[in-house]
Amino acid sequence: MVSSLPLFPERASTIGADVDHLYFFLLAVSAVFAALIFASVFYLAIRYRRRPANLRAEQVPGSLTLELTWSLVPLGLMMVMFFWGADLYFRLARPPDGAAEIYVVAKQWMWKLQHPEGPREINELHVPIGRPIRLIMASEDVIHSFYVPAFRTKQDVVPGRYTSVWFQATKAGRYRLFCSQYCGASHAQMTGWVHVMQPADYENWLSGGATGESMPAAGERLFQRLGCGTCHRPDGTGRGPSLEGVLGKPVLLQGGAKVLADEAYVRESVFNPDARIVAGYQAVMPTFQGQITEEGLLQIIAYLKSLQRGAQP
Amino acid sequence: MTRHIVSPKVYLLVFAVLIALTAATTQVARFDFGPLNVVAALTIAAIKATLVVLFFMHLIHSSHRTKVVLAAGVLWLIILISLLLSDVLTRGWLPAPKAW
Amino acid sequence: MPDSELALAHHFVDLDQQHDAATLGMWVFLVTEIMFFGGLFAGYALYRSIYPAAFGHGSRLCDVTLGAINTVVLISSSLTMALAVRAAQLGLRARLIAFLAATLLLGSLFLGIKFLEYSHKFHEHLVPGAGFGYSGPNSRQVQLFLCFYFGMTGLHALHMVIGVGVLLVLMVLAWRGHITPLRSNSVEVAGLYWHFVDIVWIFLFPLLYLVDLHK
Amino acid sequence: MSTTLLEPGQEAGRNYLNADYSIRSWLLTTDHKRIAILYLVSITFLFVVGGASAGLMRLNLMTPQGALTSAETYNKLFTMHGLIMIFFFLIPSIPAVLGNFLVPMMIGARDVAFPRLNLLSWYLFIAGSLLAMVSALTGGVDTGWTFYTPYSTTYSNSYVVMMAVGVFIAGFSSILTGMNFIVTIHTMRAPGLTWFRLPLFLWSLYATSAIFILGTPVLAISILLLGLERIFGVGIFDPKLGGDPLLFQHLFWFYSHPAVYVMILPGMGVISEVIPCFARKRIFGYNFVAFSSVAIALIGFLVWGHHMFVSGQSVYAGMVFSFLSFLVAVPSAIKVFNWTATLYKGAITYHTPMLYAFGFLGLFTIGGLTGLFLATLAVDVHVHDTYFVIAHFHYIMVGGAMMAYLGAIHFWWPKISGRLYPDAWARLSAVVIFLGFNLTFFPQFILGYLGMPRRYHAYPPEFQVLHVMSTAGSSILGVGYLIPLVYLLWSLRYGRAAGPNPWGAKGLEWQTPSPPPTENFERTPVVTEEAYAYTGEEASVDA
Ligand code: HEA
Ligand code: HEA
Ligand code: HEC
Ligand code: CUA
Ligand SMILES: [Cu+2]
Repeated sequence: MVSSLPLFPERASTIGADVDHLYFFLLAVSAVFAALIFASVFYLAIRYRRRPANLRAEQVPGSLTLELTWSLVPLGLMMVMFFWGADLYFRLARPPDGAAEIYVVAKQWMWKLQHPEGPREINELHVPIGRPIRLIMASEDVIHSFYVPAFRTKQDVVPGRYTSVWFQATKAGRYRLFCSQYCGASHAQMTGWVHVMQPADYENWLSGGATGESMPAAGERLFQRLGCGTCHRPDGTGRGPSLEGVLGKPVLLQGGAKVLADEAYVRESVFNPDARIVAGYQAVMPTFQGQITEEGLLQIIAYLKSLQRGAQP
Repeated sequence: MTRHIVSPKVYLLVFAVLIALTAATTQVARFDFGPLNVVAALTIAAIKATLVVLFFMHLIHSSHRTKVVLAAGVLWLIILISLLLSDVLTRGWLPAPKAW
Repeated sequence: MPDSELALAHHFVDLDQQHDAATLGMWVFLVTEIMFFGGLFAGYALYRSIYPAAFGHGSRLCDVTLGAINTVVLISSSLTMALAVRAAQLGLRARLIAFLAATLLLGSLFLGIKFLEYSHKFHEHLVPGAGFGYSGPNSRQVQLFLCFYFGMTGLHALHMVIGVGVLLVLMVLAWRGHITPLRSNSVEVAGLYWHFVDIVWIFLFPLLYLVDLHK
Repeated sequence: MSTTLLEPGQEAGRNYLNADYSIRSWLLTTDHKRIAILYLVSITFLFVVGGASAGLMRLNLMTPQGALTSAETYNKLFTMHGLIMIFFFLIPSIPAVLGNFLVPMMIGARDVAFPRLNLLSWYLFIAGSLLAMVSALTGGVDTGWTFYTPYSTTYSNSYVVMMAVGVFIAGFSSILTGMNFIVTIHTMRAPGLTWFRLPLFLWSLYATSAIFILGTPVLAISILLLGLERIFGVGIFDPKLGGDPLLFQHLFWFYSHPAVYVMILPGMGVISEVIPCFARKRIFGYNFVAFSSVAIALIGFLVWGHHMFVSGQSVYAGMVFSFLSFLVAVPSAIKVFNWTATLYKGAITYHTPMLYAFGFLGLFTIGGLTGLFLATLAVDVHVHDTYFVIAHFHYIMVGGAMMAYLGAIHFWWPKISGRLYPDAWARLSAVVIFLGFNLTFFPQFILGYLGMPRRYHAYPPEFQVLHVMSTAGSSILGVGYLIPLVYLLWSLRYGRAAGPNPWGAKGLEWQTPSPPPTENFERTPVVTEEAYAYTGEEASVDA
């Protein structure tokens, strides 16, 4: 029975150890202060209980020194907690350059994951050890949350926009994946597994399972089918700007503002093209809301990114 | 009892200023000052509101306490809006990583 | 019974305390109203900051002339209300009733014009929802703007309707001679409410009607 | 045994309870004390409903498959549990019951400033809770107490609108209570009762009322917008129109974070009354305790985004909110230390209210300290929406606020009812509650760090042992709560008469008979001394 009483979660990501260290620091501070308060209350309550030898309380005046001490000491400790936590949080929010990307679509009640190389998975995710992985996540319906306790990381998946999360796995194994944001009846069933593999195994798995076409290829097909290519010609002679190399670069907008073209920008351009107009072009692009699924749009994004690298799929 | 009776002249004067400011805000809106458009509109509205509060609602003759109560209301509205915008307006600040 | 006794509720020590409590109570209530509308203003601020163009388009769908007229009407009603409060405090019953009636009339005029605007929107299929008929640019975000238009002006109009009801009650009280200088708290407090509703409109007018006037 | 005590059955003079026995006189009363009793009865009932749903939830969580209830039922249970416990039990608990009873008495007034609004607030509360109960009985609501969009606006197939209207209406009842307290405390204090002579309970209720006034309307409007969007199928939260799902969260937490202080501040006020009384000491650092209440109320409004660290909120906003969350913990720390210091050189007795106060000190400290874990950005990423959060807030709300509420009931029961309850039973139940509580909720901290998500009706088998411990604890806790219900009712008939001041406590409310006459005081009292001017020689019933 005792063996099935876990007290501490597995840890399988680079950031995990850092989060745990911070947690231990918090535990230590809390233990000290809780002990201090419990001990004082116990001691004082017993030492000064009303008894024949102690019938009369003795009034003591307040003390500014004491008040300052017990405000400033905790405050100082809390500032340590804040900066430490904020520093880590910032690292959690900023994936390293060159992270591999995996695309995630959440819906009631399953996780659909797709690797750029092609393999699609449901409620299972295979990743290699030792490589930073960035997930780009969209939701088809309500808010969900991607949570892998062993990685100490979690991010809500919000309808109408992209969110992302990254991790670098350190230990091969099988770890639980939860949906941690309440999303309806089967919220508790929206769980799965993350399989962390040795890089070689991962490559094997990729090539072994990859029966479907790669994401950029699928994206390109979609791009043609929806007629994006009629306006967005590679040489820029169409009615719209060339999309080659646009991702990751700043775009000059009408009115002089600049915006970095990231996934969110592409999303906005496709669903709500009038919101921001590229300098030198007319607002003629129609909205494609309702015509592209979340997965399809992610494929188009993967396609546009592949144009970036110059490597035609 | 300290109830201040204000002369109707004051009310009429305030009224005239309010009407003038209404005209002003409509006229100002005809010009484009870029991001200052909102600022101009809100400033004029704030002046009008202040006039109503001070004279029609007699804040100018009211106790300190009433002033604090109202100030709290306004301040809290500002807190709500500014902390909300602190999220919305800074969402794009974090640069996307170079992955491609 | 002398007026001062009629005026004092049993749990107050004196009339000053009672007056103090009534006005402070009303101001505190107005603070809750600020925050109540505040939620809508906050949402408005959020969307206007991310969809500036759409809010411009949406604003062009509002009738500036009617909006401006309504602003003048409402400010005038505030003037008559202020004068009504003054009349109540001075004990000028006839004037009190007259000013209350004027306020009531102006308030109803405001609501009438508002109704006209709404029915225009309705005919032009500019009401958010299934039958939404605007097909210009940014149509979905324009719909969002119109949600705010209807939400904010609708809530404001609801406050006006309540205010009109209060005015009716006050007129009856005044008619029956229940409002005297010592018993004028109710008019004073209603005045505060009325002016507050006016102030809300003072902000709504530029935020909803005037966004894109320069275009 | 002091001789001033009456024998059971012996009537004290005319008082607010025996002034009139008709039902009508209760339902149309504007007497703040009777309204307090009306609230007491209603929220006790609602607590039992909320507690029963918790009981069912805990039973269901005994097994990993969650065999007892279906997923849908479970989801409705925790929604009901959260909504009822928060909006219909804990928020009104101390303010509406003890606040209504005590505010006028503590300042030497005859009633609150707006007695009719006070009655109206009870009716609103009843209307709101009826709607909530009806929506629960006719089908239930499954959104969680947080009503997050777009689930609540579009996807949920349950009676969201009715529940939303219920919460909306109940919100107005808190607003009216808050207005009444603020105006009463400002304008109706007895001569000599300056701000710095006020009992700290009133400072804390004043701060609470400020939150009601400034925060509740924002909840009201967001719930209203949510309801409209659900009815009309279109609205400002709709992601399909480009609406931002985070807007609702911002508006919701703008109220609901300060609301957690609405739940704890009155409890803190109670502790500030109980500890000086049973230590026979002036409170240590009166000004600091007083201003820390105000500080909590004010800064409490600046931290709401700490519920949204992983929601997709901007990283920078997250940092601001985290920073401010730490600041708001400082005034709580000040209070805890001052209460502890108050014990120093006292003459302490262990009456039941004091036992609850000790329990509060310990459990609130743990709950508060774990709040700091949640405010720490990177740690919250891991434990957000897990049982760690559940444990945190139950430690504060059940361990802290609920202990304080029970302490308050036991402290002022002699004043309210005119009777003493059996102290041995009372102490026993305090101990049972304390033990049961810790067994229920401590394992949940461990579960949370292990990664057990909240709102799961079924869970991976490795978590079972801890869940079983928690369920076992909750049955002890349930029994612990039943005991007071029994002996307090018993004492109404068979308890010894209490006399005006059984604890030898300071404060105006103890200078009038128990139960107090309808007009509270024969003549307006005049205050000449500080609060808690204990000399150490006050007589009290034997401990
Ligand atoms: C009465 C209710 C109450 C109270 C008082 C608090 C008090 C605090 N809460 Fe809690 N909280 C809730 C009720 C409450 N909370 C609820 C209901 C939720 C979940 C809602 C939901 O999602 O359903 C929640 C969730 C919650 C979160 C979001 C977690 C998440 O969802 O991921 C956070 C994050 O910062 C947080 C922080 C805090 C902090 C910092 C305090 C501080 O105020 C605590 C201050 C107290 C102390 C610090 C202890 C005393 C001090 C000492 C003993 C001195 C020593 C101190 C030091 C050395 C530092 N709370
Ligand atoms: C004031 C607030 C309050 C109080 C007092 C409680 C009291 C209790 N709570 Fe609750 N709880 C919340 C506020 C509160 N809770 C909130 C806000 C949530 C979040 C909801 C959400 O996610 O939306 C929550 C969620 C929550 C969960 C998590 C559900 C989930 O996420 O899946 C659990 C699980 O153990 C739990 C348990 C308990 C228990 C065992 C008690 C016990 O203390 C209750 C003990 C009381 C009784 C048992 C009643 C008295 C006894 C009787 C009448 C005898 C009859 C008893 C039986 C039939 C068993 N609560
Ligand atoms: C009718 C022509 C037309 C079609 C069809 C079209 N676009 Fe566009 N697109 C434009 C124009 C014109 C612009 C520049 C003006 C603007 O920003 O709206 C543009 C801008 C963009 C941008 C921003 C480019 C930049 O340089 O910043 C992206 C991304 C984009 N389109 C993607 C797509 C995708 C994906 C599709 C197909 C699903 C598509 N477009 C279909 C005309 C079109
Ligand atoms: Cu998806 Cu919970
Ligand atoms: Cu909080």
